[in-house]
Amino acid sequence: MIDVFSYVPAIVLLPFFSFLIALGVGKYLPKGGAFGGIAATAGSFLLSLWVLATVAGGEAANRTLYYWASEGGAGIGPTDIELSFGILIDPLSALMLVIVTLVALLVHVFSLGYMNDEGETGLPRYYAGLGLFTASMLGFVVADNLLMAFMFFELVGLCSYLLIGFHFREPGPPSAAKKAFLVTRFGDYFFLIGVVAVIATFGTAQFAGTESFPHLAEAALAGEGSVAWTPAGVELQTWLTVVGLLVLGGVVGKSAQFPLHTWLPDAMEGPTPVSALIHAATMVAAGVYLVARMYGFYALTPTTLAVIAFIGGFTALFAATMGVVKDELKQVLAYSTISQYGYMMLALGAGGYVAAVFHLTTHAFFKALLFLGAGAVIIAMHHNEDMWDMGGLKAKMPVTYYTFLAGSLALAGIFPFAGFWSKDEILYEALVHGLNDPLLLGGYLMGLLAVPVTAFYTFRMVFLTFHGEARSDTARDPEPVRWNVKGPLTVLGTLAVVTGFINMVPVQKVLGLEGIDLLHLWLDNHWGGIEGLSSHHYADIGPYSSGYLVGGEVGTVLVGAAVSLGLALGGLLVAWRLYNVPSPTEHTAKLGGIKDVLYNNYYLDELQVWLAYRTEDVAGGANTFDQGIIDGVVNGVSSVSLFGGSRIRRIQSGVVSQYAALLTLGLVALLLALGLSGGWFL
Amino acid sequence: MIEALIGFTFAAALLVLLAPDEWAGRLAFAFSLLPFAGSLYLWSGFESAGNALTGGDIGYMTQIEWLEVGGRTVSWFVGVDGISLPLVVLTTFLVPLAIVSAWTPIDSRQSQFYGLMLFMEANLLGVFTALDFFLWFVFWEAVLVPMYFLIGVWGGPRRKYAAIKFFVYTNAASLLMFIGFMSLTFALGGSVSSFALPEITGAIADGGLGTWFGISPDRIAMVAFLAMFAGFAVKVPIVPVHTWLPDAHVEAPTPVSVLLAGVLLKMGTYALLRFNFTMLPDQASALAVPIAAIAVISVIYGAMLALAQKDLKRIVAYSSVSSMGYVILGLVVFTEYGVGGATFQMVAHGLISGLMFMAVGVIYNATHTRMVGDMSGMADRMPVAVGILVAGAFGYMGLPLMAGFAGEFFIFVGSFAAPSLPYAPIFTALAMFGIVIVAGYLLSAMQSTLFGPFELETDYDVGPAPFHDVAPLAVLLVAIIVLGVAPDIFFEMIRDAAVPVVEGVTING
Amino acid sequence: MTAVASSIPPEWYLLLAAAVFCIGLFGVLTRNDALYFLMSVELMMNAANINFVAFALYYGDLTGQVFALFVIALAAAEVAIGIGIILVLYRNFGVTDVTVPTEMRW
Amino acid sequence: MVNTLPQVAALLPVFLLAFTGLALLLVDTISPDTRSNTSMAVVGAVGSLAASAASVWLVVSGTGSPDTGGAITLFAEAIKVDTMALFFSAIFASVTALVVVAAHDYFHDHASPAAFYSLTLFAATGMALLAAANSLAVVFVALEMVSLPSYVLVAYLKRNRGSVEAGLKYFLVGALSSAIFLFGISLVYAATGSLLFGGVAEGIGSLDGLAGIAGLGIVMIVGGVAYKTASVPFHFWAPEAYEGAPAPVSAFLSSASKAAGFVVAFRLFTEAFPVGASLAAGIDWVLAFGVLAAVTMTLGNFAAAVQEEVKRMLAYSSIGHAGYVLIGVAALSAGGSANGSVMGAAMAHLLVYGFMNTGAFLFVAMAERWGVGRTFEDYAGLAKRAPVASTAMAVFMFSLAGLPPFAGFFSKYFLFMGAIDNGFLWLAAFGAVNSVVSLYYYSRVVKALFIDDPASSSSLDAIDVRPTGLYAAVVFAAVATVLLLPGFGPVIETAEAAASALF
Repeated sequence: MIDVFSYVPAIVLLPFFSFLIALGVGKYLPKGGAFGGIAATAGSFLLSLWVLATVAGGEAANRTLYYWASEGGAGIGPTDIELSFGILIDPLSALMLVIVTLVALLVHVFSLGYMNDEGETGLPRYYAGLGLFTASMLGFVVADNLLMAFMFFELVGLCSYLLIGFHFREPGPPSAAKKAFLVTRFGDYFFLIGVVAVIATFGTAQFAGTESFPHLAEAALAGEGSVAWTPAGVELQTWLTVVGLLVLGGVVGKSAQFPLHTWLPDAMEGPTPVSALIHAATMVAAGVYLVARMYGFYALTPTTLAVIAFIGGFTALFAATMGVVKDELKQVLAYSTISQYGYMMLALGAGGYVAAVFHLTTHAFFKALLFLGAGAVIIAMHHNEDMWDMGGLKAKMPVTYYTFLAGSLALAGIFPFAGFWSKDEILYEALVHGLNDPLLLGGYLMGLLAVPVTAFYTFRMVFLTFHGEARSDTARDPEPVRWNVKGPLTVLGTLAVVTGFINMVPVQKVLGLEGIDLLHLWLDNHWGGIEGLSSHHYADIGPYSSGYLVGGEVGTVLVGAAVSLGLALGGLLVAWRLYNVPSPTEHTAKLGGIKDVLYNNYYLDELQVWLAYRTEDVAGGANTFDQGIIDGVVNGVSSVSLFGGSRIRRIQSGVVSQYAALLTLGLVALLLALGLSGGWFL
Repeated sequence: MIEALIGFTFAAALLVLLAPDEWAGRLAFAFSLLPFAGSLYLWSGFESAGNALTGGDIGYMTQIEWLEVGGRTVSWFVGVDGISLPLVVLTTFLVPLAIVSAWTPIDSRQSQFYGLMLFMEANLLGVFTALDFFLWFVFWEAVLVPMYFLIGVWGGPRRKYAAIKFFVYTNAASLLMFIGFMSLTFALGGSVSSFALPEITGAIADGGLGTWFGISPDRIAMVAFLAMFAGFAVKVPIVPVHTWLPDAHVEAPTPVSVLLAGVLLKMGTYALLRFNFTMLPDQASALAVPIAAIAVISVIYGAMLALAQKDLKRIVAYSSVSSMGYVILGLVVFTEYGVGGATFQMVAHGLISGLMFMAVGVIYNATHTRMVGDMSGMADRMPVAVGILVAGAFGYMGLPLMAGFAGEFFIFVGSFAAPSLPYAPIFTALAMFGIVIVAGYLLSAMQSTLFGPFELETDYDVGPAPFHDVAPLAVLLVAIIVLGVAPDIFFEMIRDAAVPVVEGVTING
Repeated sequence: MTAVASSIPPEWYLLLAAAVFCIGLFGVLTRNDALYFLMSVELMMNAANINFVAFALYYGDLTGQVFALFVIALAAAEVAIGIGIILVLYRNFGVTDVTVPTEMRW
Repeated sequence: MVNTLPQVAALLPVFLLAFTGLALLLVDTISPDTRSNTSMAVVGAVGSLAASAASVWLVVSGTGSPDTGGAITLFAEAIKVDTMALFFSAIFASVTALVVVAAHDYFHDHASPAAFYSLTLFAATGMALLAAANSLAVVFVALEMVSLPSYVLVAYLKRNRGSVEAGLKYFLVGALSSAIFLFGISLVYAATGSLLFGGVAEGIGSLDGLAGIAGLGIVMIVGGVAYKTASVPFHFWAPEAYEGAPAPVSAFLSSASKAAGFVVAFRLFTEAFPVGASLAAGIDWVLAFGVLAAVTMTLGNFAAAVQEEVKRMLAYSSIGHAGYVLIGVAALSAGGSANGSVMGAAMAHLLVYGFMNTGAFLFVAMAERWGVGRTFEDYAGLAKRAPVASTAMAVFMFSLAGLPPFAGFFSKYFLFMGAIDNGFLWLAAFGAVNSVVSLYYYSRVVKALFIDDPASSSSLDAIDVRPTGLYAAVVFAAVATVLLLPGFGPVIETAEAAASALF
């Protein structure tokens, strides 16, 4: 029986090869190397499916493949560290592999329609970027230790830079790319400290196994072991919390959580398929995935969990409110992404490990769908993204409309679409755990408040785009899209409908049907996995206990579901009333002053720009200081010496009798000095 | 073997000097390949075993007495260990590339230019292999002379000022260092009979320092340490004695900047490691906190200065100051990863800064300006060169799987939990913030020069760069990535040589 | 004669010599004319001669006296050359004032 | 084999020089026509080279060195030939050779070059004699033998106001100084009752109440030495003399004559006034020299840094170097372990200096021969038209600045090293600071030659001839300056041995 896990590296390498090919000989290939990318991602996808199947067959892998820097040493400072690359294949990463490869594949296909058919230039560069992006993300997914994870995490950032800035000849994209990289780099700064701290503290960065750092931390906290090092005078618990928060920095950056979310809306400057990739499967997902990956560590530190939950809940609501007033299709989607990942963070913080992964999955599909749908619309609208120029596209592009609608329903969390199940479970987890934890409860309430807002802006978008009458000539006569656009949309549309059914917890709880909450079982190593990486284990070490409202568990489930669904429908209806009319008008004026605040994203960009300028001022000051004072001293020394020289040379007056006098004086002075010191004149 | 390497390089320098201008460049390139091959040969046959100064065995050692002065022998004493060999390879690797990168910009007195380049290479090899103080000092000082001409003759508008400043400033530093080291030697009195560095190191380690003209051994050691540290700090350079560097870099022609940043700065850190941190480890660890503070200041302050620059070369120059700060931090923490990482970072930064200066040079060749404001959208006209420049910039930002990340990461790992440095985590975290600022200024500079619509203040028509301009860049980039993916090809031997240094500190036992 | 000479305590000779030397030095410092300068230098040399002769007597060996003769000869030679230089000085500058030629200074 | 020779053979260099001088007079009387210039030059060169070869040979064969029966004393101990004497006569002779060869081109259109050669040779004879003096009497006579021809040589261009002014100043200051020197000798004689170094040393050992007189005398002698070595405060003649004199003469004075002054100092202050005895008697001439050294090098270097004319810059730089070499005497200490090495280093530096400084002045001579101006600006871009000579000049400049790979590097650093070894850190520090300054103005010359562009395209047309002799001399000096770095071993070891023999 062949060992599938030995092919896991190929999953990562195939897209990497497509990157090399596209970069090297792309311009000689048809479609600028697109087919290479499609083939590679398809290959990776099939391999991932195979891996998934194997994992379902009860196997898992945690292997070190390559030592980056050899072990061993003097035993001074951190030593015997294993800095290595390896693969960790368990239910979680297997699932993620499938998601990433699938979305990447569809995006590649879609790009044929979006880039090639639109006659873009620089396609080899584009497909090279996609390939590298996919490869980096896959490398991150299979990483078996934190250092490797960090490395590919950073590479993902690089690729986002390259792809967001794809249209480098225009002023906007390069700036957006810079912002994306810088903001996430700022987060990664803390992440890197975290990595170093983990290695220094535990001497290892492994995720899984008895020698893994979550395991060591758990043992140390339980008093059954000790860590290699902690800073002098810091409690272990405190230190672990600090480390957790440091790593969280990277997560907040990449997953665009408050306050490092500002890069994401700008990132819409990139080509739409890239946006789909970034938002659904790769970059933004990376953050959440990281927390899930090392959940065994976070579960040990309640403070960190609470922070995660609160950030998540807040971001969910906060971003949703901003989505309400945007006029551009992709902008709305961007804010919805931020908000949705807020939900996932809330889930993780609330101990809803499975719920988070569930939402990660569903969201990957319906958000990819929405972006690709938006892409289709943009093709049709000749790259005009303003929703106020659209309208009435429903009739002209049915496939796009119905798939897009499915995605929207999922996003809004309408029964029975995928989003409903996952979002509902998140809220449920937050509720039951939050009843004993006020901070968490706050997160829950914010999450709950975000539900109607989400539904509202989602359908505002749908109605403005597809319903009513066409508000511009292009909308009246949109450009048709081809199979390579419709195909991916159909696939994703289906998924957006059905994905929810893999984890119908409410049904299971209410009807008591065992075994239909597949994802729970899956992540609980029901079909096998790796010791210590199961949701149950996380629940055991986690700080939370469940509390129930009226009617115990079932009651709480029903109440929670009812409330969130009701709110969602409420939001939907408002949007219907306001915008599902032949010629809708802006109602933002009703918001009064808040409108400007929302339009300007709570002035957070302004704040960051202000910070950037202040930094430049400081730099300028430092420069003046350097040129003036420090270098001034250096040059001062020389000019002083030269001045001294020009004074000294004046002694040489040219008059010989003065020489005689000076000479005599000098001699006499010497005589006196030595005479007095030697006591000759006594 | 080593003397053959150095001797050949000197001979090559002479030949090129006499060669006609039109093919001096090609000839120099051909010649410079042999030292590279030679260093590869050294590398292939090298068995790393400990540190040359602390009694580890020395690769390819030769020791011939040269002359005797004041009862102590000065000898031709060369050899390599895990610390010096990578730097030798780096030098011989960079010089051919630098020579090729000179083909375009250097259009006058070529034979003299390439002759001096090779002459400098020979001396650099001497600096990294010499194990006798006077021999080492001869090479150390002799590097200044070709550099003076290379900046002064082929440099930019303010080249004369820059050349003299570099010349006088660094020479003053070496004199200070000389006095410090000499008093140390004489305080050893009869316990040493030569200026061989291993012998002196051993004697100091065995407490050979005696009272000298009424000064207690500890004080002498401390004074000597400070004098030498100050002396080498100029060469590194460390804030606040760094101001010669930007001027020198801005005025120097591209290939010279490449060697200046790539190798000459490493002379300073190499000497710091060899003299201050290997010979006087306890003084070093006694001063750990101030030195670490200086290192952190160098990192942040240098980065802030780079942020304020408008001249691409100045940006890279100041960021070199910043990067060297990491090296100092790595050295002072006296951990295996710290010292090893610092040495690794020397090589890594040598490659990356070389690449950056070369790439900026390629753009300058086409546009004849380096001012950020004068151009934009260069990517449109010279895609390949710009592509490599972008890659190099990310390498400079410490992108994983490129050499820079390896060096910095090792240093951080080594310094974060260093037992010998109080508040090590704080210092490390502060220093690490450099990776954010560096991203800040490099990305901004790239955005405004490389991207956006193509505009150029100077009226030159810019086309794709010629092959022999781009080829060295590509080679460097490959080297950087290889070193980033497999740092062990150097790091293993470096660690071998670094461990004895680390164990030299008393508190490390 | 020798008795008289030797009956005088050596300090006196020293004082005499010192006095003559200082007179000469005074002349050198005050007079700007080359010839005066030359003469004053002669005085200073002869002051030395006094010492030599006197202490040769005092120690009773002839070295000093013989050396004095050498000195006289050398002084003469020096004067000869001095005169020569003063001549060309006069030819080029038209004066014998040593403070006049100041073309080279600083 | 040396022992089979008559003892007098040890004075071979002196005799050779003297005979050459006389022979030159003869040649001049035989063929007083214009071609005599060449023949003179040849004779002079041959003679001085022979002398130099003789000294080297004698050193190698170990004449006068401790391991062959110690120094050879002649003429009632008035003369004493040892390794140091021969070492220095080698310096004098080789410098003389260089100067003579160079002079051939320099005086190509001079009315009567004959006297120049003989005078130079006689001066050289005096120096060689000085190196072997063992009695204050001989010292004074030999010193005058050096000075009197030098006065004439400086004023040799009779119709050149600069030359004459220089000669006058040199003469006046010289006369005054030698008078002071002589009076100092007389006082020492008065205090110790002997003119022989040995006797003086004994006398110093047993001064009863005469310490004051001896002290006065010694300080005055220090003055005399300071004059010959152009050290503060007796340096005033130097800038003018070097600037005004014909360049070959400047070379001769600044190298050979200075070395002569130092050889006197080394002898007197080791054999006549030993450190220990003098300090015991309360005569701290070490301090005196220390002060002089510090002041001299500072004044020389700082003044040199701000000159406009290359020749005058070199004049000041040679004052600065006098300061360095004075360390050789100033860093002595009673029973100091490194006395030998520091003084040896000083000697070695003088040897190297003899080549590099002479070479530098000879390059100036070449520039004067070409008729390009005297200032730094006038030298701009010379390398384009005269690469070889300019490279040689660069070698001299860097070597004077003490940079490898040139001999000046070792000699200077060993000097500092010796000072540090003897505990005179402060002197070494002074030296260090000053050599940084010197670096600045020496590199100014190189900058002018290689980096600066000529003032005008026609400004270099003056370089129309290739004076063979000057070229030969300059290139030879440059080669020597370079080769002395790898070959520094024998030099420093001989010098140290010679110096150590004095303690």
